[in-house]
Amino acid sequence: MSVLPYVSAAWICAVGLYGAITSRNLIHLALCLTVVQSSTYVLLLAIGYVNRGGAPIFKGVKLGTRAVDPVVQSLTLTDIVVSVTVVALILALALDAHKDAGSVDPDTLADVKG
Amino acid sequence: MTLVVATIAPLQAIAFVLAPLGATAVVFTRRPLRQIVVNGFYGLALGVLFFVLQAPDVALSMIVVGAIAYPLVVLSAIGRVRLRSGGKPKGREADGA
Amino acid sequence: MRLERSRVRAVVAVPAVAAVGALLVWAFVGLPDFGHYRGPYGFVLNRIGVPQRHTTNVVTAIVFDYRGFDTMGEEFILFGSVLGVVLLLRGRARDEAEEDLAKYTDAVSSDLVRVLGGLAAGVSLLIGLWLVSFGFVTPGGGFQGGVVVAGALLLVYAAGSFRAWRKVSNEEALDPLEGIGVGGYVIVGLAALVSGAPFLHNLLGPGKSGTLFSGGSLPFLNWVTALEVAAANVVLCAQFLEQCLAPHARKERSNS
Amino acid sequence: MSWLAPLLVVLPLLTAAVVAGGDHLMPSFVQRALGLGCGVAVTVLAALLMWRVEAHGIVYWFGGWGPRNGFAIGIDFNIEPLGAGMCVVIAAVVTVALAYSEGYVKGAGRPYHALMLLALGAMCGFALSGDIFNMFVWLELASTAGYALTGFSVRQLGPVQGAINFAIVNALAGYVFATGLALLYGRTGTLNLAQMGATLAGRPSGLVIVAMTLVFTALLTKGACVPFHFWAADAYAVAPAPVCAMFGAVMTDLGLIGVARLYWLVFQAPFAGDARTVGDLLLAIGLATALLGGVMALLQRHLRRMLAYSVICHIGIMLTGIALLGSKGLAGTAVMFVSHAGLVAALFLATGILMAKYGSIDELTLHGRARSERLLATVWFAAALGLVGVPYVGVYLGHALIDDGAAALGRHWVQPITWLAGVLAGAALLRAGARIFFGLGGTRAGLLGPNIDQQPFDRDVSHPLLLGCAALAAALGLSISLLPGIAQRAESAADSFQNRAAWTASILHGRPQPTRPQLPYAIAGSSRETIIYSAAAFVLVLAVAGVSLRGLRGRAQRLLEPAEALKALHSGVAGDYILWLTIGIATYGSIWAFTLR
Repeated sequence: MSVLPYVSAAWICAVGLYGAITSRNLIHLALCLTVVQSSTYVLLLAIGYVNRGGAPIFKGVKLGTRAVDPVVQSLTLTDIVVSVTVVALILALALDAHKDAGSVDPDTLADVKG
Repeated sequence: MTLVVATIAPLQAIAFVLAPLGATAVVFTRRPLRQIVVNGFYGLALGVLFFVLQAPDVALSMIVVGAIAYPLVVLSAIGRVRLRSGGKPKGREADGA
Repeated sequence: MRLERSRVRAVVAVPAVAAVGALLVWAFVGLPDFGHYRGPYGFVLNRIGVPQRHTTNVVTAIVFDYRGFDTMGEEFILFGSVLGVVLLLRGRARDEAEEDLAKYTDAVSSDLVRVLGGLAAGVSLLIGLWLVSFGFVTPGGGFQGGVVVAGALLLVYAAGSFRAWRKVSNEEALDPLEGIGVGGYVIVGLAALVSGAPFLHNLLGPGKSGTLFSGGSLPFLNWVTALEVAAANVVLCAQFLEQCLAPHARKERSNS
Repeated sequence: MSWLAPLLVVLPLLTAAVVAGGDHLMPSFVQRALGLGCGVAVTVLAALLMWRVEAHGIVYWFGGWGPRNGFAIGIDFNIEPLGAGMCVVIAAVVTVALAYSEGYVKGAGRPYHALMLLALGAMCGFALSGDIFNMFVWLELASTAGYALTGFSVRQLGPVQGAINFAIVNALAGYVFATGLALLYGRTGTLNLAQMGATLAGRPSGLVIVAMTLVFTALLTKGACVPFHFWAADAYAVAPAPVCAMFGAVMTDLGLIGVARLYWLVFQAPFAGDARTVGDLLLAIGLATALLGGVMALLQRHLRRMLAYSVICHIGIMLTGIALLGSKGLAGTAVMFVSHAGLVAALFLATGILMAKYGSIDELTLHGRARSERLLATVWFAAALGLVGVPYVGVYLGHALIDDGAAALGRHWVQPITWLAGVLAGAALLRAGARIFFGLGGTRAGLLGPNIDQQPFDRDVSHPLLLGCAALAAALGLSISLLPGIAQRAESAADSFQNRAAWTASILHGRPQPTRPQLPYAIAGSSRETIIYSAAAFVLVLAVAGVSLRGLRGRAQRLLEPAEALKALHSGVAGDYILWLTIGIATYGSIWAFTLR
């Protein structure tokens, strides 16, 4: 079925969100965030795919050969870099929090209140 | 959505099933140390998926990031948290209660 | 009370997440069927990319030329996050960590492991450099190659020589390299501006398609990116590793 | 002169690279001077650019990749007075913040200055960009710098916790934006906003509705609107004063210009017939945000949390201006943005002075302790009254234009709500000022809850410099309503901002923008309604401040229960905030799904 790719992306996004909401550990939470973001990679690449298309690399291939969309690939590359940086920053903050409170559980850490 | 059956190659179908399974496993592995291992497999599954979607550049990035950058950073973080928690009851948080 | 709250959250989350999932599925119905994408942006670039830019990898042409401005932003995101991690982790325990780490001894003393590790590091370094240099011909490029180069340097650590690793991850050397990496990207762009062309305009000719000299300014942008990515990753990993090791070192010292 | 546009982004980024990369090679004062000089230079360049595009806007294509046969293949900046004006304010605020830092966070070292400059470049890029993915990149860069700036200089738990919530919620918002962007790309096959609008024109669909929900939700999260606002107070409470000033004055408002640009270049096209349906939900979100911000501000005793909610309140009012979907409303938002930026920056900088001098920014702890601070008190009260909008002072002109926009639409009930929200936030600030500077009221107040003050940091501070920066920002914010010609210019700029046909023609086909006539330099008059509302607001703000200073007595105490419940919602737990984000997306998405079909 041709809907499988999109269902797959929606599922990854939903399950990642659920994990992030219920997470009791900041390190776990950071990885859940990368799962949510990975749904955008799957979505983008699924959108840009063309049946029987080759990779958008024209070495030894005649120009004008059917190829998949290269733009989604460059967008995904940028997205991946963004996700690495976010994970690194959240983990750095989690380590700081752990140094102070001896815990990485967001529920225990919730000390700032409105 | 029109019914277009069998326009999706078997290999792609497998990869498209494996990816969400991997994501689910990552989310429900609540112990960070195991989670990072599972996450490595998930990264690999995504890499394969991207490869069969004709995106070798992205597949390469995903594998490089999933195999080098994430594990290193996360493992050091876990190591740090475990070490500081020591044998105290708080230690279970490092593993995810 | 706390526990209860997290349980309530887990229950409320199910319908909320399901609703968002339903919205997403509703939206996906409006997308073209899988494998029937109609473009046109990517297809236009597939058609004009190689003749105009003489890079056989159109993705690289997009990353460094058609949408090179995005990539500049992306480099700075990486740069900014490394600065942020340094600010957060270094700012606090610098002195304590410095002192402890100076006394840290190498954990692995087997020469065989060291030689093998060094060999592996050398091989991955070569792979990384290969990925960088052929990125605009075949898959790969500054980002992927840069991460692999950083990984190679990390193998030095894995092979057991923490002191050698400290030498490699010396921030006095890495900071300027990183600065040159991101700054170089901007300067290539500014060069075009100074010569009267739009920012990041590809000044040099397109070169010969399929060779290392294809793509005009692309190779420069590619190499500065690789430099930035490699340096950034080494700094990032070094920061986290030191966080992890400093207490180890202290423990070791008190044991002996 | 179009070459000025890339410089606004590139100059701060390059300076950041030099400052951070040359850390071991140059003395610290050179680094600081470079940062400050760069801020001043960008302010001047942005002002020049704004002056250049006053007659008509221009389009700048990066790499020279202009459109081919009417199809965009590169990245463009749409330069018009509103975006360029925003850059002027952004650069000015960052410059003042950097100058203030000279006397406040001297020891912070290079990452601090470099990160402030990265944020500056990223915000300018976002304000000008006409490409959806490019907007995403700048948004992420600004946020990345923000996470680190919030969490640093932190010696205790609170700050880290605030920074973590900030990072998690905003990172998720970024992914939500990326998903919406992917949907739009899949549907239209382009990333250029004008091209997207042209492709979608007259073709609404479920996909477009969901994509609009996702990108607007993401931007409203960055802009701290209900129910995505939770992170803001946590983050502002803990960041250093100059960073707070930057966040509150300009970074939060980025989400709003994003909403405006995306609406008028993209979503106006498919929903042309249902514009009010789109606008009404935004209007409801705006008013709810404004009221919630006002009420929550009254319930705070921690000055920076109070200010954070005051920012949320005014963000709501500004979103209301946009949601009226007319040139008057948008102009009002633009003018209010300028004056609000100055006033809020001044107030945040003032809290820094209190913190440095008295080691606390808790309203009750500081009770009567700053009696000798005549100048600081003047700045505080002037800025607080400016935020209420006393006739011809501070945000008054913005309110007046939004009032006109609401009246033109026949929605007269919008006006009292926006004024009331401003009154509540202003009353909180006046009450705090009266306690701190005059020692009025008691040292206990049941409404406000326990002290959550942080420990002070030791710093050697230079008070005249700090006070000067705060006073300068306040003076700029107060005087905007009396700047001759600003109302007419904002309206004409808003008019051209909303002209999708003209922008599409000039972006995709290279046609020049229509030239706008030279406008007079006159102070705009305002409607009778506005003058009445403004005067009433002045009276009311004093009354509310007085009542809340005295505390609630008798039957009025019943009001405490809902207030406590409201406060309890702001739990500080990241999971709760993500849940609210999810619920918000689901709710707004379903509302639009049912009303727009």
